[in-house]
Formats: sequence, structure tokens, C-alpha cells
Amino acid sequence: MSLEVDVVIQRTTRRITAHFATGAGITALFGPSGAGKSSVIEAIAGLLRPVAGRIVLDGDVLFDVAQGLDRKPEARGCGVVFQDLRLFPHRSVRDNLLYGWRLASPDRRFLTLDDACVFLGIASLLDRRPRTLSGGEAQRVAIGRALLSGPRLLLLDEPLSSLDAARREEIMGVIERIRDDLRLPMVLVSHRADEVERLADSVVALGD
Amino acid sequence: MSLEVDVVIQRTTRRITAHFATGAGITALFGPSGAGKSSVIEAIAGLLRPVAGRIVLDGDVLFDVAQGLDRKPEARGCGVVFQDLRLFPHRSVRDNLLYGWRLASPDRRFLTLDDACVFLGIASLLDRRPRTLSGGEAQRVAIGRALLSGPRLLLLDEPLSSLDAARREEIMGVIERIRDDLRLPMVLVSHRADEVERLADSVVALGD
Amino acid sequence: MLSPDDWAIVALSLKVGLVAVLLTLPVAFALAWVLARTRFPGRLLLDALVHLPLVLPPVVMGWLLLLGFGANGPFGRFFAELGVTFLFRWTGAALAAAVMALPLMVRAIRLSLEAVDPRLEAAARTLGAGPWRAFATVALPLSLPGVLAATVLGLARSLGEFGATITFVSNIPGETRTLPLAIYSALQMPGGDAQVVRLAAISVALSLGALVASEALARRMGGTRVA
Amino acid sequence: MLSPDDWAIVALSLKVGLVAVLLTLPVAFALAWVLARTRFPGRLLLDALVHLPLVLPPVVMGWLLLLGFGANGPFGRFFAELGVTFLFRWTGAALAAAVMALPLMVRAIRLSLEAVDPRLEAAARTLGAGPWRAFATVALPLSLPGVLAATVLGLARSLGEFGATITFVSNIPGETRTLPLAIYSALQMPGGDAQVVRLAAISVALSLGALVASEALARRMGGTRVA
Amino acid sequence: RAPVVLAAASLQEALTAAAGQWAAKGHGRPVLSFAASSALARQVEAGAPADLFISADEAWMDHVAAAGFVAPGSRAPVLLNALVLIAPASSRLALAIRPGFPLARALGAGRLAMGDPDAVPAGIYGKQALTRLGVWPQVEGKLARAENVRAALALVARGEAPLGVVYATDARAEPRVRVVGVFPPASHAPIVYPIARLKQASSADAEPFRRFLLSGEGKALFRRFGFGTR
Ligand SMILES: Nc1ncnc2c1ncn2[C@@H]1O[C@H](COP(=O)(O)OP(=O)(O)OP(=O)(O)O)[C@@H](O)[C@H]1O
Ligand SMILES: Nc1ncnc2c1ncn2[C@@H]1O[C@H](COP(=O)(O)OP(=O)(O)OP(=O)(O)O)[C@@H](O)[C@H]1O
Ligand SMILES: [Mg+2]
Ligand SMILES: [Mg+2]
Repeated sequence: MSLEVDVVIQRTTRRITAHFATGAGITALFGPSGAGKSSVIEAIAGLLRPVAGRIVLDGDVLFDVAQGLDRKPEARGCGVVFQDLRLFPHRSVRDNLLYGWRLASPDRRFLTLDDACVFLGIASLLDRRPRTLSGGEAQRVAIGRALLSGPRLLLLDEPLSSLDAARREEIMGVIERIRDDLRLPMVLVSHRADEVERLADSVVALGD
Repeated sequence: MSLEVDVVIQRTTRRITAHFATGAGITALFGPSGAGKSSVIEAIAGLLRPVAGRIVLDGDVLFDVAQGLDRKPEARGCGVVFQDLRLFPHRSVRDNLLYGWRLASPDRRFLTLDDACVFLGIASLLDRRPRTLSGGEAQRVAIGRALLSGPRLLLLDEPLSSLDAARREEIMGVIERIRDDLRLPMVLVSHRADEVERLADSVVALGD
Repeated sequence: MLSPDDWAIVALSLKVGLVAVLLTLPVAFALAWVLARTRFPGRLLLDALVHLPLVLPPVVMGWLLLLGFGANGPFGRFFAELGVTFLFRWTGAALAAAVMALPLMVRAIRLSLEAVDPRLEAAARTLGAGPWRAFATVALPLSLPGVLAATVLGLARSLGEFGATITFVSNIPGETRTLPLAIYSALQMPGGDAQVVRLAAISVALSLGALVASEALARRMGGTRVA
Repeated sequence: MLSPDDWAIVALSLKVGLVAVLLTLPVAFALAWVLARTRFPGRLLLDALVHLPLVLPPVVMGWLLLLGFGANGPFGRFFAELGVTFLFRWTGAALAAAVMALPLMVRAIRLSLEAVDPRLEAAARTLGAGPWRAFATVALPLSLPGVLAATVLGLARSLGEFGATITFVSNIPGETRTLPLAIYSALQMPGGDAQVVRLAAISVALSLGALVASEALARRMGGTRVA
Repeated sequence: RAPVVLAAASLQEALTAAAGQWAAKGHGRPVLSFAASSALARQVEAGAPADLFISADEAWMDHVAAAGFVAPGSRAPVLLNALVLIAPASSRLALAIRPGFPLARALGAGRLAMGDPDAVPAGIYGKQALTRLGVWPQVEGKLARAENVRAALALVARGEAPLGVVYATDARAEPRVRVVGVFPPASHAPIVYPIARLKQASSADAEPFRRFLLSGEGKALFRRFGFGTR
């Protein structure tokens, strides 16, 4: 279990360089607003094409400019909690949660809908449309959707920013369990020192 | 300078009751995810009609079911930083920032575009479209837009959730200055104890 | 109130219109997708071609259809081998209606497709959906308002189609005499005004029905609105 | 390549088409707004009325225009007092084109308006904008893709309008003989096929030009896309 | 002001030539508007500012006259036409038009192209002729009813219909069709294009131009285009 990222990303106005390698566990991406954290997450997920470098997950080359290799997002197995959530507005919360779950091969699934609902506290929301959710409710649904898709790498872009202390505590516990029991590697973007301190096995700083 | 809120809000699935009165200064709205904080903010701003109760700002009745009174949003003078930001996607950052400023009477304006840009660190973004901003950048633009509209009440719905520690620190300083120099009342939704502790003059808990 | 003849005309008009719209819908969607999502050298030309039935007078379109899909036309020969003939047949009336409705339908769908947030499809990809599945499960349902508008516009256009139809497949009772052709015949006769008004009223009633149905459908899938 | 006569026809067609589209645009926008944003008892009826020119054969629409806007028609008398007459005049051709283009334009704009997020207008209200200003500065610009599509559709429809025009304002050279009517005339002439093809080619070239212009415009206001 | 002439679309070529000849004499060139007689008649009745009306049949002229739009004494037959049976130029078919002639058999699986017998003048005359000859019942279900004569002509010219009924003048101008036979004039009402000056006529040239069309010079010109005159 290892993740190796060494990329240069060009956004219209700025160039972002990220270079880090981690084993299993949680890597915190740290850095000021606009440093490029979300861009790095998108690059790992295969949604943004770096101009140079390579990305390797468990010895599996996901991206390599030199080799002209660029694995498609759906073949990378990266579960993403987007900073802007991106819930499907036309589907119920249930169908949002099950979207990736239905597409995952059964042996990749490590969570059931019921379990996810319980520990995220979203069981009562299943028949609602995302537009009617509160900020924190939507964020929890986005976390559930990513977990249920049975990813082999979790990319969490400020996943707890809209949650109250009690909820955060609970979900951090779940993240720890996933890390320890499933040995799933994760990249976590967070601005909160306490979160990083508690969860991160390694910290990567993105400069401004 | 005082704000008096006593409302019952009906959302499809739940009923939200809020009852508080504060003087000048910052009132923190506290409560678990889904408690109804954003709903109360929208009700004060005039975007959501409570089923019962009244809202009075500085002796000025904004809403009163008994009197059948419901002041229009544009006549309430509430600057809102929405949890979902709601930047205008078809306008540049500059035009977003100046939208309310241009509509405000000159004597209500208490900030210039240049000053806002400096303390929010968004001067370099002025010609960009909101869609191209990072999460934190967009949040700072939303704060700037609300401040520049010269409101007589500021409603801040988790305005700092996507910001790094240094930026938060700076912007909290500005909020304090606005509170102390302009004696502008504010309602702040926040999940962070440190924020509430530092900024809030009074705390209102919304129950679940 | 309606004579058996009238009923036959109404039934034929509905058959022609529905077949035209249902067959055109996938074609229109594919064209809308190509125009909304791809960039290639001949794109503008394709766009112009799609608009052609709108720009040319219907009679000319009927004439072109006759050249292409008549018994001696290249497409006509091809379809004849498949056992489908158009000339003087209701199938030809449906083809004419389909061609004339196409530009309206493509535009409506395209407008909706272009408004779909590409970040949602990106999210679907990270959840394991290939590009086609992501499209079918995200962009397609989100563009349903456009598809619905296309259906209404296409059906209305089909119900009103006259010039291309009469030129291509002429005016044969029971086969190609749809409402507009019946109205035209009445209009040509001195003193046929009352008949014109009656048939026009039927057209209007039909389209009102289609509108009511579409609004009901829109309300049922109301949650689809992204807003 | 084009004779002076051809140029006159092209110029007339463009004048008629542009006047029709530009005059219809605000009306279409207002109707689209009413249909998209309001709910009142007669709404479906209004919607059906807007679709009427699509549902009825153009010749019938031309006849209705003749009844309404002819020298003895109620609207015709009213406009005559204002010094505007329609019969046999290019103004009548523009009116016919406008009426026929209306349903397409309303739909396109309505589709875009319905996709505008109402929360953005709410935000504008809190910043001090009244409902109309919020609409004009937020919903209106965000529905520009629909307005652009409406313009293209309307112009194309105007360039192809035949049946209502010839029925309403006849086929007067220099006044109402637009491209489609000239094509009709050529079709009536023995051996006029070459002329038909030439005039049709001009129509297509014009619409291609309009499409190129609209695409360029769309690209320039590309940032307007909400995505 | 030059006169505005509303004329049946099938007169386009001949009337344009006549207007040219008239203009060559130093008169203002008449404004010619060609459309279906029905559309033109309705325009007249809506008060359109026209001077002369030439209909493709008597029926619409009757209608206009009954509505009181015709200047008294100005109505006159200006042109005559004949009705013919045509086939594609390549067709070998030989068929004599006489009572009970085997038209249906000659059509085989094909259709008989003609103007809509319920609406288009050429179709109405065609139906009269076929009825008088006793063959209407055989072919009634095998018609391709076109919007106008030109469209019927095009169907035969393209070989999409094996036979058609059109005016002699149309057949004459289309090289891809061949006249199989001429319908006996007695088999249908006379094919007359009536002209009339309208009540609302305001052009001083209206009446002189009408007289010119009815003059020997005008008639000679129309005969060159295959029309008959009286
Ligand atoms: N349109 C709606 N339809 C149904 N329920 C709604 C709607 N909007 C909000 N709600 C519900 O009302 C409750 C209050 O929502 P609100 O957004 O005010 O919560 P909040 O306190 O701001 O939560 P958070 O901290 O998660 O943002 C939530 O349970 C939410 O699901
Ligand atoms: N489409 C774009 N066009 C131009 N610049 C862009 C675009 N997208 C992102 N950027 C810029 O790239 C930089 C990195 O953006 P990114 O979203 O990765 O930042 P981030 O580290 O996630 O910030 P935050 O903590 O505020 O979310 C920002 O300065 C942003 O303005
Ligand atoms: Mg980010
Ligand atoms: Mg909230």
C-alpha cells in the first residue's frame, strides 16, 4: 500500500508542483487557500491532467507523462469527497449513496448502505433530493457516497468542514477505523490543525 | 443596535424554532448539523417566510405574522455570506464584489473595493470568473461581497470554514474591527468552538 | 360532433406525429450531443445542415425528399430493399414531419445539454462509471427538460406540417391526408371556411392536450430540475 | 454571381428576418418569463396560444393574419390609424415571420430561464436589488444562451417562412417577395429548377452566416455559461 | 402608379412576358403577384390594394364577385387551357382517351398524379373529365393529389407516378414528360382564366392594361405560351 505523487499541474494563472510518497495511512495535504490542494486531488483522481510527472498507486502506474500513460478516472478506484460535494441533483440521497456501490465489484465493497447511514446519521434523509439538504447533511452524504463505492484510495477534500464537533468526532473515528482495519490509503485536505494532528500519518505542505 | 428574533420556520420535514434577542456585537448560532441555522439566517434575510413570530432590527419590524408585515429582502439591509456562497457565475470577481456596493447609498458604504481586496487577499482574482476560484478564494469573495454592500446587519453562515489558519486569523481580526468600530450587529454560524469563543458576545443554541 | 372522416384524419395525424417524434428523438439527441460536446472541422456545416429544414421553404424540403426518398431516389431505393417505401405512404408523411421537426428538437435538447455541469459527470467517473454510463446516468436525465421541450415542439410542428408533406407524398385520404392537408383542401374551396375553422379547432385541441400532458409530466419529474 | 434582382431579394429577406426577430425578441422573452415563472389559471391556454403558429398550417395562420390585420381587420384598422399598414407591405411579411417564429423563440428562452438557479436571484435581493433588478442582472444574463438560440432559430424560421407570408401579404416583388416566395415562383416556372437551386443555395449560405455569427458570439460570452 | 395584378401562379411565365411587352410601350411596369387563386381571392376580400385579379377558375372569381369586389362589366375570360394526360418521356404507354378507357390498368400499382380534385382547379376539371368518361370510379383510390399542377407534373417528370393529368401548357414546358392524349373539351367545363378589375382599383393604368391583355396583341402573346384564347 503506497502512493507516489510527483506532478506539475498548470492552472491558467498558476503552476502547482506536488511531490510526495506515502505508505498506507493518511497523508494530510496542507497549505494556504489557493495553494493547489484541490487541484492535486483532481489530478490523482484522473480529472485533471498534469503537464509533467507521474502518479503511482500500489505499484500501479496511474499516470506517467514520459510513458504517455493516463488511466481513466473510472479505472483508478479513487473515492473522492469533493470540496464542492457534487451530489447528483436529480437522484435521491439513496441513489446518490448507491451510485458507486452498484458499480463496484462485490469484493471491493467494504460498507453497506445501512452501516453508512448509521454512522453518518443520514438514515432519515434517504428519500430526499440533495437540494433540500443542509450543508452538513450534504457533506455527510458525499462522504457516504465515496466510501460506498469501494475505493482503493480515498481522497478527502475538507470533508468535515461543515460539521459540528460531535459529528466530526464520530466521523474521524470511522476514518481511523477504515485506515486501520482496511489499510486503505487516504489523502486528506484539511485546514484544521487538530484534524491533521489526530489523523495524519504524514503531512505534505503545498507552498503558496 | 439590537436584533430580536422569535420565529417558527416550517421546512418540509421539520419545524425550527428560534428565539433570541441580542444587542450590538456578534451572536453565535450554534447547533448540530441540520438544526436549522441556515434556515434562521434565511428567515432574517427575508428569503424564507416563517410561519409564526417576528423579527425586529433596531426597533424596525422586519417581519411580523400578527401584523402581516414582511419587509422585502432588499429593504432589510442584511448582508449575507451564504453557506453555499451563491456567487454570480456570469460576473467577474470584481463585479460580484461591487454588485451590492453600487446599489448601496454612499453613506451606508463602510469599505472600499481596494481595502476589501487587501485584507481578504483577493486583489489578484478581480478579473476571474467565480467558477475558476478555489474553495477558499470563493469564500473570501463572498465575504467581500457582503461587506461591500454596506449592510446594517451581517449574517455569516460558516464564513471561514474553507480557510487556512492564517487567513482565518486575519479575517477574524477584521470582523472584530467591524464589530467594534462600526458597531454592526452580526449573526455568526460556526461549528468551531475557538471561533465562537473569540468572536461571540452571546451564544444561541439551536436544539436538534 | 366529429364525423368518422374527421376521426380518421385525427387518428392519422396522431400516428404520423407520434411516429415522427419518437423516431426523431434519438437522432435529435445524438445530433444535439455532437453539437454541444464535440469540436471538429465540419461541426458548423453539420449545424447548418440540421437547420436546413427551417431555412428552406417546406415545399423545397418536400422536393428534396422526393429526390432522395422517391422510388428513384438513392435513399428510396435503399429503403425499398428493406421493404419500406415512403412515396404516397403515411411513412413518408412521418418522414417529412420528422425532418421538419428535427432542427427544433435538436436545439431544445442541445440547450439543456450545454447547461449540464460537467463536474457532475466527472464525479460519476470517479465512482466507477465509464464515460457513456456517466453520460447516461447524469447528463441524460439532467437534460430531460430539453427532451420534453423537444417532444412538445416536435409534436406541435408535426401536427402543423404541410408544405413538405404534400409535396413529398401528396394528399391521399387515409394515407397522407393529415389535419393540415385536410385544412388546406378546405381552404382552397370557396365557402370552405367553416370546415377550416372546425379542423383548425381540432388541431388546437390536440396540441392543447399534448401541452397538458407535457406539463403534467414535467411536474412529475419536477425534482429533476437542478436549480 | 448574383444578379441585382437576387441581391434585392436577399436584402429584403434579411430586412424582414432581422426586423421580425428583433421585434419578437422582447415579446418572446416576456412570454417565456410568464410561462416559466408564474402560475395562473389561464397559463396553459396562453401556452397553447403561443404554440398555435406551430400547430396550425402556415397558410391558416396567414389567413388569420389577413382577417386580423387586413384593411378591415380589427388590428389592421388600429395600426392603420398609427400609419402602419401590413397588406402587400414588407411590414406584413415581417409580422408573418415574427408570428411564425414566436413559439420557437419562446421555448428556447423559457428553457434557459427555467434552468436559472433561483438562489442566485435571492442573493441579489439581499444585496439590495429589487425583484426586477435582480431579474435583469442575474436571470436575464444567465438565460443568454437561450436568447441566442432563440435568435438563431427565429432568424432561420423567418428566412424559411412561406405559407403565412404569401397568404397574408401576397407575392409582391420588392415588398413581400422574400427568398422562399421567389423560390416558389421559380418552382412555378417551367424550367425554373436551376433558379430554385440557386435561390435555395443563397438561403443556405445566409443561414450558415447567421450560425457562424451566433457561434462567435456564444464563444465571446463563453464565460456566461454557468457549468 | 402602376397597376397591381394578382394572378394565378400558373400564369407566371405568360403574364410576365405580357407585362414586359406593356412596359416596352412606355407604360409603368405592372406589379405582378403570383399565388394560389384561393389566397389571392381572400386577399382581395380583405381589402388588399390591388387593381386586377386573374383567377385560375371561375369559382373563386364568382366568390369575389358575390362579395362585391368586382368592378361591374370588367369581368372577362382572358385565357383558355386544355387538359392532357401525361406520362414520363421514357414511357412507351399508348392509351386512347375515350369513354371507359382502361386507365386503372395502365396505372398498374402506380398512382395518377393530379391536382387535388377537391381543391385545385386542374384537379377539379380532371375529376369532371374522368367522371364523364366513366373511369373515375376505377382511379379514385389511386390518386396522388398534389398541391398544385406543378407538383403533379414533377411527380410524373421524376417517374414517381406513371401517369398524370395536367394542363396542356404545363406539359408543353416540361421535356421529361410526354402527352399521351388530350381530354375532349366536352368532357369538362371550359378551362377559363377570368380577369376582372377590382372595385378598390386605384391605378389609372388598371383598365388600359386589362384591355391590353384582352386585345389581339395580348392574345397572340398568350398563344405563344400554349394557351388558347377566345
Ligand atoms: N427544501 C427543504 N425541504 C425539506 N427539508 C429541508 C429543506 N431545506 C432544509 N431542510 C431541512 O431543514 C433542516 C434545517 O436545515 P438548515 O440548512 O437550516 O440546517 P443547518 O442548521 O444550517 O445545518 P448545517 O449545519 O448542516 O448547515 C435540515 O434537517 C434540512 O434537511
Ligand atoms: N479553472 C481555473 N482557471 C484559472 N485558475 C484556476 C482554475 N482552477 C483553479 N485555479 C487556481 O489554481 C489555484 C489552485 O486552486 P485549488 O482549488 O487547487 O486550490 P486549493 O489549494 O484547493 O485552495 P482552497 O483551500 O481555497 O480550496 C488557485 O489559485 C485557483 O485560483
Ligand atoms: Mg480546494
Ligand atoms: Mg447550514
